[in-house]
Amino acid sequence: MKRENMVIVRHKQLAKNIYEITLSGHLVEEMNEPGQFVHVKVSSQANPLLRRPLSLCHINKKACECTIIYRKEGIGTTLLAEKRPGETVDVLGPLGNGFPLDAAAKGKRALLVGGGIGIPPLYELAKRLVEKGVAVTNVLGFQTKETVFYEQEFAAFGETYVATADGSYGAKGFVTDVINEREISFDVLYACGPKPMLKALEQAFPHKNVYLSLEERMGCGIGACFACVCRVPGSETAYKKVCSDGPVFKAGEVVL
Amino acid sequence: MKRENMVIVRHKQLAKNIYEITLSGHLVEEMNEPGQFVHVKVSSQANPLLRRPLSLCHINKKACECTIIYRKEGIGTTLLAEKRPGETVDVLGPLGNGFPLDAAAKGKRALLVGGGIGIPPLYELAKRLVEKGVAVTNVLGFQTKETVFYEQEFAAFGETYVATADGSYGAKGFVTDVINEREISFDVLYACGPKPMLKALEQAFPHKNVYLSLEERMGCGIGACFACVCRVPGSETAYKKVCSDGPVFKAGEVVL
Amino acid sequence: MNRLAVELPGLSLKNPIMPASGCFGFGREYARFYDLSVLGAIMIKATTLEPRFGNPTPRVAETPSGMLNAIGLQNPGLEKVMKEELPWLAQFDVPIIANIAGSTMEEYVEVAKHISQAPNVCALELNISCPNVKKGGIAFGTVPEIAAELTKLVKEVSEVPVYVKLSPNVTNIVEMAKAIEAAGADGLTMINTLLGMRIDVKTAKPILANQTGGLSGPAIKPIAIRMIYEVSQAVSLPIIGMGGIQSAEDVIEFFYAGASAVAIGTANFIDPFVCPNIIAELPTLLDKLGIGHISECTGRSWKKGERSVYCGA
Amino acid sequence: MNRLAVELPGLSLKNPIMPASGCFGFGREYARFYDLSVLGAIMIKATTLEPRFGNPTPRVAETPSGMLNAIGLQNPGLEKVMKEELPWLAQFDVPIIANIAGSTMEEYVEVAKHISQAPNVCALELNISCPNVKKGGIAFGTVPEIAAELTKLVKEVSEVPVYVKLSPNVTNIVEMAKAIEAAGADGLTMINTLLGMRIDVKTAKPILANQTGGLSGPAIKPIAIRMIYEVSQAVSLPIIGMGGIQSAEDVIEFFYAGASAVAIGTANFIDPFVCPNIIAELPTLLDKLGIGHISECTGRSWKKGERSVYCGA
Ligand SMILES: Cc1cc2nc3c(=O)[nH]c(=O)nc-3n(C[C@H](O)[C@H](O)[C@H](O)COP(=O)(O)OP(=O)(O)OC[C@H]3O[C@@H](n4cnc5c(N)ncnc54)[C@H](O)[C@@H]3O)c2cc1C
Ligand SMILES: Cc1cc2nc3c(=O)[nH]c(=O)nc-3n(C[C@H](O)[C@H](O)[C@H](O)COP(=O)(O)OP(=O)(O)OC[C@H]3O[C@@H](n4cnc5c(N)ncnc54)[C@H](O)[C@@H]3O)c2cc1C
Ligand SMILES: Cc1cc2nc3c(=O)[nH]c(=O)nc-3n(C[C@H](O)[C@H](O)[C@H](O)COP(=O)(O)O)c2cc1C
Ligand SMILES: Cc1cc2nc3c(=O)[nH]c(=O)nc-3n(C[C@H](O)[C@H](O)[C@H](O)COP(=O)(O)O)c2cc1C
Ligand code: FES
Ligand code: FES
Repeated sequence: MKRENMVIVRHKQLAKNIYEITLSGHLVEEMNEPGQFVHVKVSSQANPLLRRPLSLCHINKKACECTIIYRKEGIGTTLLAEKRPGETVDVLGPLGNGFPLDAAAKGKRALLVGGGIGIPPLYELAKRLVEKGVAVTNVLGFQTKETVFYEQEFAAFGETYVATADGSYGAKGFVTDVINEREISFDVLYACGPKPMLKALEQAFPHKNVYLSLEERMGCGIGACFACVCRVPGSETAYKKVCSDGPVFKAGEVVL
Repeated sequence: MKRENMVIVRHKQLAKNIYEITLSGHLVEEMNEPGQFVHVKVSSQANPLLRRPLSLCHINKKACECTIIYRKEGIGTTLLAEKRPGETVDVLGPLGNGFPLDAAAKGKRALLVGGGIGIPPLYELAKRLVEKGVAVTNVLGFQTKETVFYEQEFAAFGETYVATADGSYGAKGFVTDVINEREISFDVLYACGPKPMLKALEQAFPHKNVYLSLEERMGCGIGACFACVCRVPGSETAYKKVCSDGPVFKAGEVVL
Repeated sequence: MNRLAVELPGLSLKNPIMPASGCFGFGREYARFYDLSVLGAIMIKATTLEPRFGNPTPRVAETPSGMLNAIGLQNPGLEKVMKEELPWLAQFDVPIIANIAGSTMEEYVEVAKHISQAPNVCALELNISCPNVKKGGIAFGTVPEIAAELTKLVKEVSEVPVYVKLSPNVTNIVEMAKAIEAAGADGLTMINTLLGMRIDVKTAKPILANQTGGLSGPAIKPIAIRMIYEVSQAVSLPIIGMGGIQSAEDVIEFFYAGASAVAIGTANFIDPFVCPNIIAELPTLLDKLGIGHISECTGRSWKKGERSVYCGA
Repeated sequence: MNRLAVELPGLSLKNPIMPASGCFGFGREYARFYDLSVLGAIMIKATTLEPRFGNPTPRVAETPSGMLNAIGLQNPGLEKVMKEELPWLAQFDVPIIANIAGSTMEEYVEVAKHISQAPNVCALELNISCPNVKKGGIAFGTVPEIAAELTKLVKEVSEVPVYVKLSPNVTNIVEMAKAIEAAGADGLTMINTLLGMRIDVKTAKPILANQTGGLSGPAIKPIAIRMIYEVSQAVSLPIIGMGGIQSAEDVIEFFYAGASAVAIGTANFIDPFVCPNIIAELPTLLDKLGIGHISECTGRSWKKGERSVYCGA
């Protein structure tokens, strides 16, 4: 966990409002787990004030580079999208606990389910699982055709299904529809995406080994401010922090 | 008076904390009087919030370019100093009333007195006066050697004296010392610089034709907010606005 | 149907966007940039009985996402405003809201009586942030009883509806609003500036010659939104909202909080075209949000069972 | 001579820089970045009698140069703080200021009595911005009489000096400060957050689940400076200033206004190293300003005849 002004080495648009940025710096040496995130300050000024949590999509230790994929949304990501290679961004990280690779033994099958801008962290995860000898199936959900990205990149690691909510590309519907229709079987499920998707997955597979990556608005990103807590089932006061206990939790560990 | 995102064509450091920036755009077509200024927004964000008043130093109508010289001071000019050629800055202008060229007839002698960052607008003035056949003497005051700029540029238009407060370059002392010691004679005096300098000049030449360019903290820069007013001698309520009635006033017109 | 037209007491506005008092002078400077008739209304600079020079300079200082001002109510005085400024503004097809100020109740009443008779003045806006010289310098706008009394007196003489401009420098803004409503005001405008200060690190002295000043700009927007949210649920007067508005999105946020129209102050200094630009952008934004008429937005953040449908990306 | 050392009731600080309550947890997270012994002091997260979960999420929202929070005083409760957090902090050479909160006077008193006995707690900080459940939810910190009564009760039981943290959401901050001084407080800390709100333009709903929240960060700095400037001239209690501090220059500005030490809140989230960095930068800045000891800066903006000499460029 360090702070560094990382240098932008590549920056390109992948799809409508979706950008891929590659950063170089010593911070990469600290990056280990797929599913961890970094906290990025896009401006040296007080506006926007806070850092932005963004997941690591690809960690390239050899080149000392990491890649992040983000959606241009509000002021922070809009300013980020304007940055050019050679400029720096102030990065704090890596933060949080990622997806447990141990949960899937060699020879087993993992199902990776991503929704929209929750997809990026699954890329590094897929890579690591395949390296380890785990078979990977990917189900990627998007709103619409224009926002689809990384289909090929995921296909390189295993069977990959794409669904769009409006049916403009791939299967029409949600990721859960695809899993049901295709009767996809798996030993471990890893997912990242909007809360309704995570809830649906948790309910659909109550007896499976399921890991979910959560999002929450953050202050500090390191566990100090109590902005990002979620409840623990069956307790009035127990809690977990998404930033430092998560963002990845085992299904059932916290209340979605 | 227009608003335009002008393109930075050149940007370089001239002396310690002193920068020269050249901007290109249609706004140049509107720029006529030496001593006018522009109101510059250095960031697209709300911080810094306000525009910064900066004087026109050189107007090049042919090339559709104008040059500004500024001192890196606070947040606004520090951000400006980071901008690179090709980027744009949001400029409102030209604003205010400049130095009256009419006040100096052909064949007469004008004395131009500048203090520190008040020197830049005198450059366009010197150029215009010389073009018109007015003889020009320049007295430029700086804090110290490291901050001296444009001595050669002014020397191209006429006799040029430099004074530094600490004596590290040129004459030691203030511009008024130089004028007295050298017994410089003139028909019209034009000056821009810190208020104490302007006051000293006003007092030194009560019977001469003297024009002074004032500085004041500004809100709107166009006369709407009443931030930049100064008093008119002999009245309790009469006032002039530096931004729209000035920044250049005849000595005695307003209370310094 | 004009999707932006709104009706408020005394004011039939073609759109709900108007420059805020003190940030637009009497319109002359901005008329060089665009036709003032595009505006919903204009809130002119505070007018007092006699001309005032105001405070010594520096009168403005910048702060993070905000600015401080201590203009000190500089204005040419009632007579000149009546004779020169208002007639000049009459050339535009735009209602004028006259902001009035004073050091005594009598001064407010005197100004209100006369200025409300000007043909293009459609409403008054009482700036009650001024210190009351007779009550030991306590601002009219910080004591509900005083604000209510002033409202009553002005209502008695005014020919046009009276809006009272609330100061945010109070413990309980709802209490203020209720007292003013009970006193017969026709509407509220809020918020005025927050009292702030900046000190020069080099000189150790306050930057403003007046030492303290009024904080405006985006920095105060969350405070304005909170106060409008609270007040709009507690009174039934229409609210003209202001405080840090810079964009069409900000305008919608103020409506959602409970405003029925908005005023734009500081942003005029940053972009002289901000008002016409926002007016032009609003219809597109309403489309994106799936909203037919802007007045449907008023109070949507607290009205139960109503949710806007976002059709954007 | 240590140019940064300051003495305050109960607190011998090696420097006047401390993290503000609620922005530093109980120090564990920041201890991973640097040795907490470099800090002047640490203001720990508000402690209540029982553990509290706090408000539903989202609990933070961003605003121009500021942030809103509605954490809702989440904390592990007195017992756990006494048994786990304070003993853990004892490994560092740094005095602890225990921020305490409650819903009733009795709760404050109970927490104060026990927590002030912890060996490394050198002072208490009463967070009186909490709503008082027995007085209909009115914040303790908005009524001088209630704040004074609370101060008195806590003073009676506390083993260490008591600092009271002022809420800026009041009409008259000086009146509050005077009442608290008269009640026997040893010092003031100011300011807590301003009540604000943000509404999501897409959903028309407040972004915070709690709807309103506390505004902190650079946006509120001018308000903090103004209030410290006013209060420091009216009372003789030392003031620990806070509100938007981000740099060594900001620290000096707070001292000039009247502070004797400062706390840094939101800026920790932006740069976890902000406190040690500022501590390291202060001596150079003092040199530049020609100031020997930082305590000479306190109140310089209003002390007559004193002016700092700027020797910079
Ligand atoms: C652990 C984690 C990992 C994430 N990984 C990615 C990623 O890889 N790619 C990506 O595009 N997005 C990711 N997000 C979401 C991303 O943080 C937000 O889209 C981003 O902060 C929006 O910033 P903005 O300035 O553009 O939007 P604004 O709406 O202007 O942001 C305003 C404030 O709200 C916060 N905020 C807004 N949306 C979210 C959100 N969905 N989650 C958390 N905070 C939010 C911002 O951080 C900021 O403080 C992640 C979020 C979390 C919590
Ligand atoms: C008519 C006019 C012409 C000027 N021409 C030049 C020029 O050609 N070159 C140059 O370097 N400077 C010039 N100045 C001064 C220049 O405007 C300030 O140096 C600049 O605004 C400082 O901004 P900052 O963000 O760096 O400083 P900060 O101190 O961070 O600025 C904070 C605020 O104070 C205002 N401010 C600070 N110093 C001044 C000042 N001296 N005058 C007016 N406002 C100030 C800023 O505009 C801003 O609103 C001129 C000023 C005026 C009024
Ligand atoms: C320079 C300046 C002058 C102002 N003068 C007045 C005034 O004369 N009367 C008044 O009621 N409000 C005055 N205000 C307050 C504004 O009308 C408005 O309420 C406040 O600035 C908040 O809006 P904003 O953030 O959009 O500027 C003034 C504000 C500024 C910045
Ligand atoms: C996330 C967060 C939590 C806070 N929690 C507390 C608290 O528990 N007790 C308290 O007295 N103040 C609390 N505060 C207020 C800060 O201590 C401080 O007074 C305020 O944020 C202003 O300082 P800043 O602008 O440097 O953050 C909190 C502030 C933030 C941002
Ligand atoms: S974001 Fe601060 S605790 Fe998680
Ligand atoms: S800066 Fe607004 S009137 Fe001059």
